[in-house]
Amino acid sequence: MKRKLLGIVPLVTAFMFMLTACGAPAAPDTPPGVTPPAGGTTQTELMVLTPSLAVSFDPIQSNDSASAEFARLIYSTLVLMDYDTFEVLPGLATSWDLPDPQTVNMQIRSGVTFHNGDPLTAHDVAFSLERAGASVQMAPILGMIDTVVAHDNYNVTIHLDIPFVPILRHLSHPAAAILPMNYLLEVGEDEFANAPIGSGAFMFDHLVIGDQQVKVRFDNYWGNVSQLERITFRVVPDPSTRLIEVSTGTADIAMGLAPGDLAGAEADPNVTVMRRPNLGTDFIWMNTQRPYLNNPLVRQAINYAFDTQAAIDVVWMGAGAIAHSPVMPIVWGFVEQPPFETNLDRARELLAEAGYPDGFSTSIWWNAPNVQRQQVSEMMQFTLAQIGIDLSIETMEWATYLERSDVGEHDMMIIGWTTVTADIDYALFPLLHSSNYGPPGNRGFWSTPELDALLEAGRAETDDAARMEIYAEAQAIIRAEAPMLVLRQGEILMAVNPNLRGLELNPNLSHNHATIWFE
Amino acid sequence: MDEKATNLLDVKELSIQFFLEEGTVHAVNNLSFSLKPGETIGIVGETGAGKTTTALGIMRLVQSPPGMIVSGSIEFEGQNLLDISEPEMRKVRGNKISMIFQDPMTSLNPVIPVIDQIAEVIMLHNEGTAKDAILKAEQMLEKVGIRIERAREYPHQFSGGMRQRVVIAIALACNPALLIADEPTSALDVTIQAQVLELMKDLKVEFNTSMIMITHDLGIVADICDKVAIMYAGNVVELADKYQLFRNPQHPYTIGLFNSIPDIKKDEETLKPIKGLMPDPTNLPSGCPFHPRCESAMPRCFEIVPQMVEVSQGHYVKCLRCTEGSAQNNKNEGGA
Amino acid sequence: MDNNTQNATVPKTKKPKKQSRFREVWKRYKRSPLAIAGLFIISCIILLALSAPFIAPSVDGMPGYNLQDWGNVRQFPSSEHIFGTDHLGRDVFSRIAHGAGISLRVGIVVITIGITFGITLGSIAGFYGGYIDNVFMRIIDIFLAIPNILLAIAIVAALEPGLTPVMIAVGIGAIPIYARTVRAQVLTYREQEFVEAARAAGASDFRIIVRHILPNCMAPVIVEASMGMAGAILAAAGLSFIGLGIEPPLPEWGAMLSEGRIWMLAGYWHLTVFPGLMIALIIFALNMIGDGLRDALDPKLRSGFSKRHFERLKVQAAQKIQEQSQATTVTKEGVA
Amino acid sequence: MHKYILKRLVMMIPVLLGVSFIMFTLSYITPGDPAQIILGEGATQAMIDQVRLDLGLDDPFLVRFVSYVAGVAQLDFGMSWATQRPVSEEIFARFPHTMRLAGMGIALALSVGIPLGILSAIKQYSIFDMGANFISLLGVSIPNFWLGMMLILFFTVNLGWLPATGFATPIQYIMPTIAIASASAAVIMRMTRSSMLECIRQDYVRTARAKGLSERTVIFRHALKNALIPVTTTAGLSFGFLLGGAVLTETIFAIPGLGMFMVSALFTRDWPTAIGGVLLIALSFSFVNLMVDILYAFLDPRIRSQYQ
Repeated sequence: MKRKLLGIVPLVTAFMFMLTACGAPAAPDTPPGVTPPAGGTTQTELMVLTPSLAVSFDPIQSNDSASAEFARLIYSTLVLMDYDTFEVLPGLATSWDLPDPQTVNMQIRSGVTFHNGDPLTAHDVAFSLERAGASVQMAPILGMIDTVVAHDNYNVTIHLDIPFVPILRHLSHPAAAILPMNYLLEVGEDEFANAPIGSGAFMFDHLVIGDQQVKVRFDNYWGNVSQLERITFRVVPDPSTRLIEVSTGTADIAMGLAPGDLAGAEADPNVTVMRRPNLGTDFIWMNTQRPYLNNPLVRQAINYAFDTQAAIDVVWMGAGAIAHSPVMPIVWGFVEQPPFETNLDRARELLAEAGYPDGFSTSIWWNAPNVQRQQVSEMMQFTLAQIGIDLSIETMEWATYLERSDVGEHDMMIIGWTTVTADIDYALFPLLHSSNYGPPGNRGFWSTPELDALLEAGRAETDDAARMEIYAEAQAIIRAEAPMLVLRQGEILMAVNPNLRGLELNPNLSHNHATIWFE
Repeated sequence: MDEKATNLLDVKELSIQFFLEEGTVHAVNNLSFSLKPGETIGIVGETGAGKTTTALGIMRLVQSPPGMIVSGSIEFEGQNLLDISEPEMRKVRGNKISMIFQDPMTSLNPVIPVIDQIAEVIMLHNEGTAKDAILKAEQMLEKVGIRIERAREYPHQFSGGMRQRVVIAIALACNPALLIADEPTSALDVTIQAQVLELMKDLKVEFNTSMIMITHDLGIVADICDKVAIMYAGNVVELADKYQLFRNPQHPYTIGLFNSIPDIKKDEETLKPIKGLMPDPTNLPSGCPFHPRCESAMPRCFEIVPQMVEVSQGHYVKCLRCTEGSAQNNKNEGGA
Repeated sequence: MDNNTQNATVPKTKKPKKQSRFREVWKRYKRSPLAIAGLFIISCIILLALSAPFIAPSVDGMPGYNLQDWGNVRQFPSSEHIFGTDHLGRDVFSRIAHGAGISLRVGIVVITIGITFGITLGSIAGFYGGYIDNVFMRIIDIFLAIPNILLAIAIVAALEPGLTPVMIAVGIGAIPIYARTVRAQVLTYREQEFVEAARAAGASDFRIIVRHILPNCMAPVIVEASMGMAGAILAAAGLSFIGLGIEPPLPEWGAMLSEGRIWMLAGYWHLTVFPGLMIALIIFALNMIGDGLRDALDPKLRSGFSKRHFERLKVQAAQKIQEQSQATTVTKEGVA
Repeated sequence: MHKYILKRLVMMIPVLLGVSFIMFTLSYITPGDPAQIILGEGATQAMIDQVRLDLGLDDPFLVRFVSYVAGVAQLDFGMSWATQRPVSEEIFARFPHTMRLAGMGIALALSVGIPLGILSAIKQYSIFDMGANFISLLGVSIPNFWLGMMLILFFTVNLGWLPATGFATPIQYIMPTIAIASASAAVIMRMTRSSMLECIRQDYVRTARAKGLSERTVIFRHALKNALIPVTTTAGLSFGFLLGGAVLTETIFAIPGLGMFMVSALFTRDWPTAIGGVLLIALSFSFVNLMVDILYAFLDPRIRSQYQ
């Protein structure tokens, strides 16, 4: 989870990019319900405005969402995911099987070439995956890959360190992109990151550092060749100005619309607003090893006190949806939990029951310059004052935020998480397993042996129904212990040119621009 | 009346005031004097007596705001300079009347080569090309004793005396009828002073220029002037032929001035400086402005402003005691 | 020096009595309408800061600037909320009122840091000179080579976001300017007679600096301080604006601007217009006070009085002259 | 003159050393582990130790500083902690935007400030003078970031005339240039006015008038040339101010320049980038000051002969 260069301007969508392990390309085939015209598109160049450019073009160097989005167009992965059904679809691999939870056999598509004309083979796959598996940055996603053996040009076997059933979904992550082994070894890693070559729908053209990055169509792409010839990503850090540029016609897509601009954008005839609930969530960790917050009754009281719907309305202008669990409804394994209905009296009762009828003092952290988190802190301060809790607000920047919360110096902190793999394991294991205290994700420092056991069993269970049961039990425990206050399920907000067609929003925040055409 | 016709310059009842926040400064009050062609008048007075303001008044260069010529007339070659338009006045300045300022260190533009500063005034008032003007300027430089090789140098490369020579060259470049020299040597070393004065005297004769020599140095007056006007608090208090004045000063202030000059032949004890200070020009005393410092002041001096009286042929004095007969005047005769 | 106004009048220098000096400065200060306006605006802002707890009192321990009303967010100005409400439904006017105190505090803390260290370093460097001074000037050069705002951002980055680090950072950034001003002043005073006298009387260096030199250096420091306070508030607002000085829920004006900015393009102009206006107003007022103080403390640099004032004086003078001339005619007749 | 320039260039070295020392010290006292910053969230202790070793983060302060300076001497500013790309590449890619913004800002400030300053000096005490003075006070007082926002509010949101962001086409230059230049224009105007007033009162101006020159010639040939000398210093200082002001202006108008980049670098504590950027700005500021001094010599023969 790499921090993002946030820019100075409070980015409204910062939460989306903060804790985002990014997604895989959707199926290269034409998305359902969209048919490009026979005569082709009226516009062949696409201008995308983004809060920031890819941090690195090497898919394993950085897992910010801009890098992932770049990687998705330039490279290909073995498998793809359908984000409506969360089914794993063939990509470079045409078929696969899992003889046991620690092994995957795959057959590689033939006739695929890289942008430089080299054929893509199983040796490239073995090289790329082993490299990704050893990557420090990608350890949470692909670190379980132990060795990869290429049997011939088109057959590989992936061996894992641990039993890990969700591996296929993880392989759809762009970090698992297949790179041209010979080219990379020849030019070295640094040069590869400057002039990347992949087998994706677009080829890297050029970069203007800090400003824009241009890709051109790859005509020998193994999937459907895009109708677009050129895709430019340009940096405009301020969300409102991104919107204005789309409205005035100088750009086609404004990524990450500011909630504050939502109403205006929806009323603007020159702009189409696209929305879709995503796999991200915003929540408040309550450090369960700190005084007061170590009491589950207190944590429940705070959950009852805070009006999350008001927060969604005031802070996010209604974008997103109420969520009662860190597991988003669209994630595989989700089981609905009873909500904490906002009720100050109930909160006071619980506090009294916990032994703090007169409240106490505690603190909440937020990271500048994330304005949404700032606003939530202020609302929380205002709310808790009403049940006698004196909440102080502490501001710090991202690196310190992580560093100090890694060692549990915080009481409460606001953070986000995106379950990019759309599998419940990735939603719960990093956040709530006791082996992941601190840096890997468990900043609530809460866990019980029973939850640990359930989470370990869940990732090794090959039978879907049995797996589902394990996770239902886990989610019930989390609801009862309330180590976190879930603020909402995130929502993708994007302003696009009204003539733009064929863009399917991906809940993991990385969208496939190759399928776009213009009417 | 005949006399008037032959005058080059006739200043009458000139009053100049400055309107400052501290109050109105009466810098020059009802000042009158005249000058014939080729004649040199010395204007003598303490610092703040209004000498420079008078000179600037004649040039119509009193800074406004805050200064203003409030009344009077300045007739030059039969024309009242206060009536003509500014463009017409510009044709007079530097051409018919030019001025030499006190401090040569600051009166030249530091960023323009000296030759250009001379040529500029020639170009302005004469027909001819820039080349002609430069040539003429070089002649002027030679005349004031500066080698032509130094023509393109800047003022800071010259000494004070040399700079004043350049200023003189500028002033005389257009052969003016009247030259106003405002303490032209007071900022210079004594030896240089003598050289510059000598140069001015020579050039004055050569160009047949009338001159107003403003100074506080009676020695210079004796050396160079034909007539003398003594100024006090914006007034001419005594105006006479040089010899008359030196021989027979009338006004108590003039007498005081002479007394404050050390005379090597006389005993030191006879040195009698004038007591007190120049009055605050924003708040001049009533009656005769000199009365607070005047040793022979009478009660009437506190009330009545004295008028100019001709005590003898061409010798004018502004003192109540002089208006009341010559008997009293004679008393002071020995004092001179 | 030979300015014709100064030639005509030498304003009297009064004895440096403390009371009269203050009165004199005030007399000159109040002549500038802009300076008076500046003082008036600052007084209003101070009054606003003092009355904030009454304008917007706290409710149930929640300060008046943080009374949220989630059902009533981003209301445009109305009779109920004259500046509207912000994104959390808080009254913008209440926040601005409470913010006044913060801005004033920021300004005061920053100049206190700047002046304390600036005076100490500047007077040491200026007084001892030589090697110390050389080193000091080189360090100042280094600091001045980094644009102030970048230096401040770097310092805040090394600390933590928040109002206190911002004040420290801006204060550190201000030190070189004060130090340089003080040094230049001390340099001019350290060789003067009164310092020599004090030294001869056996005063210690510390005593000489503190008792004899510094009091004489204060005029430019005071001017620098009022301008510097404006600069400090501006810099702090800038840092808050980019998110470094934000300490929610404190209503610092720069922070309010930053929080309101995301609503600007959605048309909620009141969230950016009012805090920005207040920042501009306080800086404007402080600059006007600084200008006025500079003119009042140093009449040489006076930016001048109004044309109207000049015209009025002119009219008065004209009347006076008329009266005088009538009076003289009368006396003349009387004498005759 | 050449010798002087060379001497001045050499004199820049200690200043730049000092700047890097200050910035390096700030980076050193910053709490937080650079390795953590480089690796981001999720780094294990082993990974952190490896990075610390690779970057020599456990070396003493002076050793690190000296090796940094040695690198800078070869134009190697190190690697960005955020992007893992060479800092020099990152900052030089963005620097032209900042220079263009500051350059256009100073051009506008001079072309507005000097004529207004002259006019209000020669019309001292007039309504125009008072108005210009008042406006210049406003110019100094209005925060440029707020002015930028108000310009956007008016010209983009209300009127829809100008694009809110970018700095590529002439129409995009308008608002950022105005926003960044306003304060400098005001400062330059005030300086020109007071310097002009000072010069108008000088004896040589009176000499020029006594020559019978027209007021226009007196002002433009005699007073202005002298009056501009102190204005060049102000302009040089303003340029430094503009380089700093670029930070906020670039933010508001989304100009991909060095200022905005450095702020985000400092926000993320990407110190190598921040130090490199500050050094580059300090260097260009020093260069501008050197140029101002050379211009000084060009304008003022007294200074010129000092150098010779």
